[in-house]
Amino acid sequence: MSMIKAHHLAASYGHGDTALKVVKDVSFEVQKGETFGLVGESGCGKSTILGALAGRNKQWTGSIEIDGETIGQKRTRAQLAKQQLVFQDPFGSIHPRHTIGRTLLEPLEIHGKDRRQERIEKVLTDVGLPLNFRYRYPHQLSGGQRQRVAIARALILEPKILLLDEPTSALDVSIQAEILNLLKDLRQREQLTYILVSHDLAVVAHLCDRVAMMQSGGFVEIATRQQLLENTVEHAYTRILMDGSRGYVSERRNNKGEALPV
Amino acid sequence: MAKSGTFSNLHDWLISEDFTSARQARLHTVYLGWLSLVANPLAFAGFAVVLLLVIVAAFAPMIAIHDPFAQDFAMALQAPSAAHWFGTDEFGRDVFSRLIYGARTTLYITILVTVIVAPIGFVIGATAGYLGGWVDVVLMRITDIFLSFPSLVLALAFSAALGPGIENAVIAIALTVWPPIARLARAETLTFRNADFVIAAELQGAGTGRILLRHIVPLCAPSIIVRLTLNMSSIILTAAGLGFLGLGAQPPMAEWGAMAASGRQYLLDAWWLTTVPGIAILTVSLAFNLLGDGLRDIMDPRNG
Amino acid sequence: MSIIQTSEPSAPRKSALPKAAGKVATSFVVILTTLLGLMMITFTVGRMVPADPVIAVIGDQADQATYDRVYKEMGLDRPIYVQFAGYLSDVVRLDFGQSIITKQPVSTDLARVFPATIELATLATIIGAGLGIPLGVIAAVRKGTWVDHVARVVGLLGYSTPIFWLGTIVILVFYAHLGAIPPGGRIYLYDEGIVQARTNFILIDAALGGHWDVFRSALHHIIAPAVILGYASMAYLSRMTRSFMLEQMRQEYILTARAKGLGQRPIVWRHAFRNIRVQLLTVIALAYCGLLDGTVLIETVFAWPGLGSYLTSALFFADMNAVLGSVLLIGIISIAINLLSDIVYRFIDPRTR
Amino acid sequence: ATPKDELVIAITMTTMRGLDPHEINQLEAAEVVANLYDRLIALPPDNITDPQPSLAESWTISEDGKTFTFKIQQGVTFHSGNPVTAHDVEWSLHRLVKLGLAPSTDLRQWGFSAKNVDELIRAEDDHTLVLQTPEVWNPNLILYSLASYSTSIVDATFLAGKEKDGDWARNYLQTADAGSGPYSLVTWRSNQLLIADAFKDYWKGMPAMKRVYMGHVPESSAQRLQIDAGDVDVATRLSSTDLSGLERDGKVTVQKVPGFGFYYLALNQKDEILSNPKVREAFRYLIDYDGLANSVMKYYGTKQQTIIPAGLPGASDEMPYKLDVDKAKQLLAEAGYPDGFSKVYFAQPGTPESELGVSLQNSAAKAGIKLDLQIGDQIGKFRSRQFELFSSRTGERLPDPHAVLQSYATNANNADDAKLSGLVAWRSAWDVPKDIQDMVIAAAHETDAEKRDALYARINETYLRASPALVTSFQRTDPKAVRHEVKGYVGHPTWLTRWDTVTKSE
Amino acid sequence: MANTSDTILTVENMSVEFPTLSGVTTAVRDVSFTVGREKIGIIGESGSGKSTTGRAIMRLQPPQAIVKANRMQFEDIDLLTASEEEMRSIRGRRIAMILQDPKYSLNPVMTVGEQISETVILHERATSQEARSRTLAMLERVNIRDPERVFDLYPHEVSGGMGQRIMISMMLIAQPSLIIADEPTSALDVTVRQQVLSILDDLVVERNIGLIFISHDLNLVRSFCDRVIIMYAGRVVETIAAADLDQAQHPYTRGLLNALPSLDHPKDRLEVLRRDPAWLEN
Ligand SMILES: Nc1ncnc2c1ncn2[C@@H]1O[C@H](COP(=O)(O)OP(=O)(O)OP(=O)(O)O)[C@@H](O)[C@H]1O
Ligand SMILES: Nc1ncnc2c1ncn2[C@@H]1O[C@H](COP(=O)(O)OP(=O)(O)OP(=O)(O)O)[C@@H](O)[C@H]1O
Ligand SMILES: [Mg+2]
Ligand SMILES: [Mg+2]
Ligand code: NI
Repeated sequence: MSMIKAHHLAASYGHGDTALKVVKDVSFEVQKGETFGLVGESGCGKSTILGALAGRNKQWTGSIEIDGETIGQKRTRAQLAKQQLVFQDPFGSIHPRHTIGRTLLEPLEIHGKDRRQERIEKVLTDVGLPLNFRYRYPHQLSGGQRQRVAIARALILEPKILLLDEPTSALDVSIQAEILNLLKDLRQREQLTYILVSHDLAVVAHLCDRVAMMQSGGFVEIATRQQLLENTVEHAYTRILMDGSRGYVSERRNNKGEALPV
Repeated sequence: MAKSGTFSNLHDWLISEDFTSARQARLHTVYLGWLSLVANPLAFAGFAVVLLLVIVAAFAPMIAIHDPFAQDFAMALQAPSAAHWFGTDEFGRDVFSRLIYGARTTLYITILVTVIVAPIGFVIGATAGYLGGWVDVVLMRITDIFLSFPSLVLALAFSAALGPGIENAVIAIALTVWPPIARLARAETLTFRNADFVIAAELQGAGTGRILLRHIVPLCAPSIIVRLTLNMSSIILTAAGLGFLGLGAQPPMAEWGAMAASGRQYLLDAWWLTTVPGIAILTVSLAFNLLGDGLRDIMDPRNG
Repeated sequence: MSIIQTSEPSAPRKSALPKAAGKVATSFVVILTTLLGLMMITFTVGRMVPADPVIAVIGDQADQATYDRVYKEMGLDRPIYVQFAGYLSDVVRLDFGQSIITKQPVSTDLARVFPATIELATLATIIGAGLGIPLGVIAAVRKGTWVDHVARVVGLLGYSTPIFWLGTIVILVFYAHLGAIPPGGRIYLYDEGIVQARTNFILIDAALGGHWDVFRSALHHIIAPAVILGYASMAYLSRMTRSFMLEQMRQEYILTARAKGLGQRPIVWRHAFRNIRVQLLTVIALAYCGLLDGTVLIETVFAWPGLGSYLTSALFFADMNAVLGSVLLIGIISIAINLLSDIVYRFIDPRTR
Repeated sequence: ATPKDELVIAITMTTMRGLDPHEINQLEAAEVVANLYDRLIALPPDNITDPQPSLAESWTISEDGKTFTFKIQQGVTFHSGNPVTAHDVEWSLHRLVKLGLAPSTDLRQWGFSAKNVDELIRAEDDHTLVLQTPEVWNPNLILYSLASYSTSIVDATFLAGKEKDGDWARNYLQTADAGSGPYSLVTWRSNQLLIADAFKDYWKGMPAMKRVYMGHVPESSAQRLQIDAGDVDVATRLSSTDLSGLERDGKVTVQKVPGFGFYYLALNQKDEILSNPKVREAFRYLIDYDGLANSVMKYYGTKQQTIIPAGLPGASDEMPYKLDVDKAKQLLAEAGYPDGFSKVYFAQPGTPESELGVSLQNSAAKAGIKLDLQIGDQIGKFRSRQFELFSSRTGERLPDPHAVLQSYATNANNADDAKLSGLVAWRSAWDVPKDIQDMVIAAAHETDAEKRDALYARINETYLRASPALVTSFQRTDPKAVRHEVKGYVGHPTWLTRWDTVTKSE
Repeated sequence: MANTSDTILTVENMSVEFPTLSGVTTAVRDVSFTVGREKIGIIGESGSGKSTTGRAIMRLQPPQAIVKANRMQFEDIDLLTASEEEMRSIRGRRIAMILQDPKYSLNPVMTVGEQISETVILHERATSQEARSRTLAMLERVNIRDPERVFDLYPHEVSGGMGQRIMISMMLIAQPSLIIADEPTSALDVTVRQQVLSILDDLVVERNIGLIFISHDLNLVRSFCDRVIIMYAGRVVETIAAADLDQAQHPYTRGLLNALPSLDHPKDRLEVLRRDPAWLEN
């Protein structure tokens, strides 16, 4: 059963002659419980796709189906609650003047949920934060802790899908590991479906079942995890990305001259 | 300095970041603000003067040593003396007492204008900034029209039109003060409009009103409060300017600007009539400026 | 890698022309609506003023028949929108009507009084910017030192001083007690009528006509009000300069410049200051418009025959044409100044080119 | 310091609106017009009730008192060089009446109108002008009127060229002169300055002051500083305090030029409370006559509680009222308002009117009357009877009791639509007792001086007892501070202060 | 391995302290290392004091910071006692610094060419003509194709990768013997990063100079540098040859390595770093 189905999805910014088509005709399906990766260089349209799925970006064409339900440009609250976005920057994604408790309470109020304190306590425990953190302000938290709060906020509405936009790229490796582990645990426990954007293929390979390589708004290849690990990807661009995530490749050592293949 | 036990306990409780309740978290922030205010001598001086103004205004009848309205031509234009600390005016009224009562007028105008202007400015600015599009265009056009008048000219025109009187002066001043607040609110809103936490709230289904009130207000509040505090100084100056031109407060009400203005007629024989209210205006206006400037450092570190 | 080798600046440049034309068109519409709004406000204000314009013309003791006739003559019997429309169509033909007080066409009056204000405001801005900007820069560079504190107090004092009061005290001290400055006005009364009015800028006219004694007298007269206004504007400009400079000095590129081995002076002036020029320009433009405010009061105190006093007396005596004309002029000037600063802004900031 | 052969006068110009002698209605402009133009007759400032020849070298009055024949001086020229003839006089007086603006009252009150003036005022030849009055009036009233600034003689030939759309050159004359007076206008910049040069062909000889400057110095303290420093020679808008100060310093003489007008408080008689005679009476006890007289009003007025100005026939120095709050309270109680009441009170801006207002507000408060004082230009509301209390001052320009009485004591029709808005009695909606009105009319027609005096004495008495709606407290004086070295600048009670008599010593 | 005979920089027991409202924070504590004609990497978590170390060497620490050390010797110069005047002549000419994000570290209102030639004019008293030709040559050296055109561009008109190359040319034009690069590529895409690094690599090797490369990317440092300094909470916990990183001894270094997801050695769960207070005791 597929949780997300995007068909001929295209998205753009701006109007009239300043309009910019950023995502050009991509189609993909994500199964329930699966993690789908999106990689590609900066500006290729990864966040835009997530935006379209989450309901943030309303200028898209094609069709989107979530949890069997076809989604339009305008969404109901219930539809919005089905998927939640986790942002890259843990410093910018939490309201700086709300306590953590307040931040977590907000979605409950919007959706008129009951048992609010109970839910907050549960979700804090789920993401591994002490309960008295709810009285703290974001500036009193480390980056990793904030990212946990961001995940908690996304989880509190009990969504089926988490859309993760580079959730660890602002974090140190040691903390990245904690978050990646947390995401793995949650996926298992809550039966969640993920779409993960990253530019680190190692991270993608760690978490994802399948990954789409993007270049200037389109998919150039969709590889399985197996392919990545076995280094059997086909597209040249994917190879560059793979080399990149292994570190620096000295050209002098390779003695190949200055230009790298594109 | 040795603190008594309870005080140092309270201090520790307030300063601790290990909160056990939301109330403690709030008090903590307030207390930190207070500490930084105390640590900033200029701002604290401003705060002290403002506090003094409030106290003087509240207890005017007890502080004033004479009836501020009692006329006695026999006592007109007396130089400062033990009986009349700041002398008497052309009607023989005690300038010190009038000054004390003038604090009420000043505070009344300042507060009333601020109370009118803050919500209007915020709502217009934040709505324009948040909604964008034609709403933004229309609202900002109106704001710009008001902004394209120098503010005193506009206040002058309106209070001339509405007629003299303190309420009219308040309206006239309010009309000139809201546009910069709206602009500020809009600019602030724009910087937060696309912040991730606002988008997160939107994606969870929060409506416009909720986002403006719950998310944007707390963020704009510091800079708007700072601006309002600084504005109080210019409100005082504008009110005084209107009083000076014969608009604003009407006799026998004591208003510093009007006092300074009418004192100008007696400048050469009774320097205190103009000088004393002038210094009062200067002091209070400076105090609000110092306070606002300090608050900016405390609440809005971006503007260094 | 070719994606990176070529940068994209040439692309937007091609379409710059039609875009610019569109921009001009929109800003034209914007200005027009602003002006219209401006006139609507002033017109309404004018109609609300309690003083009776007819009495301003005929005087207190005239009888009713006279009153009624003049009322009609002034067109006050027509519906208000007709009056407004009539006024608009006159204004479009650059006819602001006649002033009740001066019995001159308002445009003639404005041509006479406005230069006096411009002269004052310009000199004040020169004083204010000339002192305020360096002061602000120094305060920012020496942040936290005594220079900074002095600059801050001087600046805040400038913000906080009631300008009319300062003017009064200055006259009391410097004219009455010290005799160091003249009492007010642009020149001594008995120097009037010597210089031929060409531009109505008395300094320029006197210089053109070679009347150096009048020139000196005029200079002598303008100094006190200009310095007082200049002080207010200096206060503002130095505060703004300081905060702009502080913000720039925090930027990474300043670290780069220091890493290059640049000394303090080139870092401050060549790097940081260059970055605030644009903002400063906007602020100076604002300060200049703000000075038009200050002139209302300072002109009253120093009996300066400029736009400020013209407007005030027009307001108090229900001289509607004069009020509308001068407010419109002030509005146009501040729109023009802002537009100008916008244009220069585009010109000097490479990022907006 | 000012040049030796030039006169510098500091004034307040805000109310100076144009210089057309047939249109203006204001003291400062009148002083200018007085010097730009001449009139048939002159009233010497020191003997104001004694008409002297000016452009008219002589005149005769017919037996029936209705026909006045004036001989016009020969050899007098206008500034344009045109000779002054009877036709100019005829044209000027017709112009005054036909324009019908405020000052035209000076002739129209005697029955002249646009319809009859062509017939009643005629030039017989170049040097003879005949003027007939529709009714018999005391002849002095007519002669005084012909000495008023409003009957200034303008240059008809010259103005013919300046006429546009039959406007009697009104537009032109606002800012220019066409007179034969000792000075010709060089520049007038509203609210700034006025320059007039001596007319070298003036028929009395060229004035000593080659040039006169009038500067707009609105601040009393500035005027004081400037006259003190010698930057101006004459200052006319000083506060009483500054005048005292100047007098003390001894560099100037202060003239208290008497005027024929009053500082008054008008109580709207359409108001139920204010129309109660006891309430009206109470207000007379609420003015701090003595306090004001020694301070604010020291130079601006002399105490006068009766209606005929001091120095005129029938005037009395009776002062029955003084500040007496208890008495006022008692009167209010008798009237049925023991707890007082609240009213809106309009006072004119500027010194001393605003101070008078503040003072009254204060003493009224003591008697329980709460006055919401609004200082501002509210004349329009007063004219249209939309006020409760109003105070200001009047300035009548004929040195005759009739001028004041007509405005303060006649009101032929008290209806709203009668619109006799030239009269302060009508504006206050005060239905003046019939006997007073009759006496006023009779006195104006009376040609016998003694009978007239007696009549005025009676009017004065009756008026006082009528507890009038117009509370007069001070008779207006206009102070002028003149530096000692300036001689011959003599303030004129009917606003016709001349500059051609001025010389400077040292 | 580094040739110790060719030491450019020696730092002994350097500490950097920041006085704050709540007492003194020690951002860097007793750090010692040497730099030869080699590429030395500094890694560590955010806030571990990497940038502070780099800036302290150039004496570009924030004004309130207090730098203490037993010895800080750069070639013939004692950095501890050098006057500000001397430091200025060293900065940019003998020690250069490349910052993280070209978007912010170039002056937005000066042309690229102006900013590069400024260095030459400053340090070598070159005429503007000479400076221009030197600049053009340098731009060419960092693989910019059309230097004439790029010379007159403003920073916002160039891409990130190009900006970083401009930054490199600006810093290397005066031929310094030591370069401090503070995360020079972390704002860049993987693909661009490779290219910028290879240019930097070439220049360092070609001119035989020292490079301090600050980064928190373990894989990058491992493959790019010769030697690695590992910092934790302001302290150097370990210094090791890049090739031997996998054999690192310190539990912190090991922890970091194990926390890293890897394409070559996939793990189901990542190991989480367990911090030991004992690491804070030197
Ligand atoms: N609000 C917007 N308005 C206009 N253009 C936009 C907007 N947001 C993004 N873009 C443009 O759309 C393109 C794709 O942006 P997007 O954020 O989806 O890229 P990304 O793949 O997420 O990049 P990164 O890795 O840097 O996050 C970019 O060229 C960007 O400039
Ligand atoms: N101006 C300052 N005032 C006070 N403390 C500072 C200041 N600058 C840096 N610090 C402190 O010094 C420590 C080291 O900071 P530094 O910037 O050197 O870390 P870093 O290793 O470069 O981190 P990153 O990887 O995030 O760049 C931090 O704990 C920081 O809080
Ligand atoms: Mg993105
Ligand atoms: Mg760093
Ligand atoms: Ni298809």
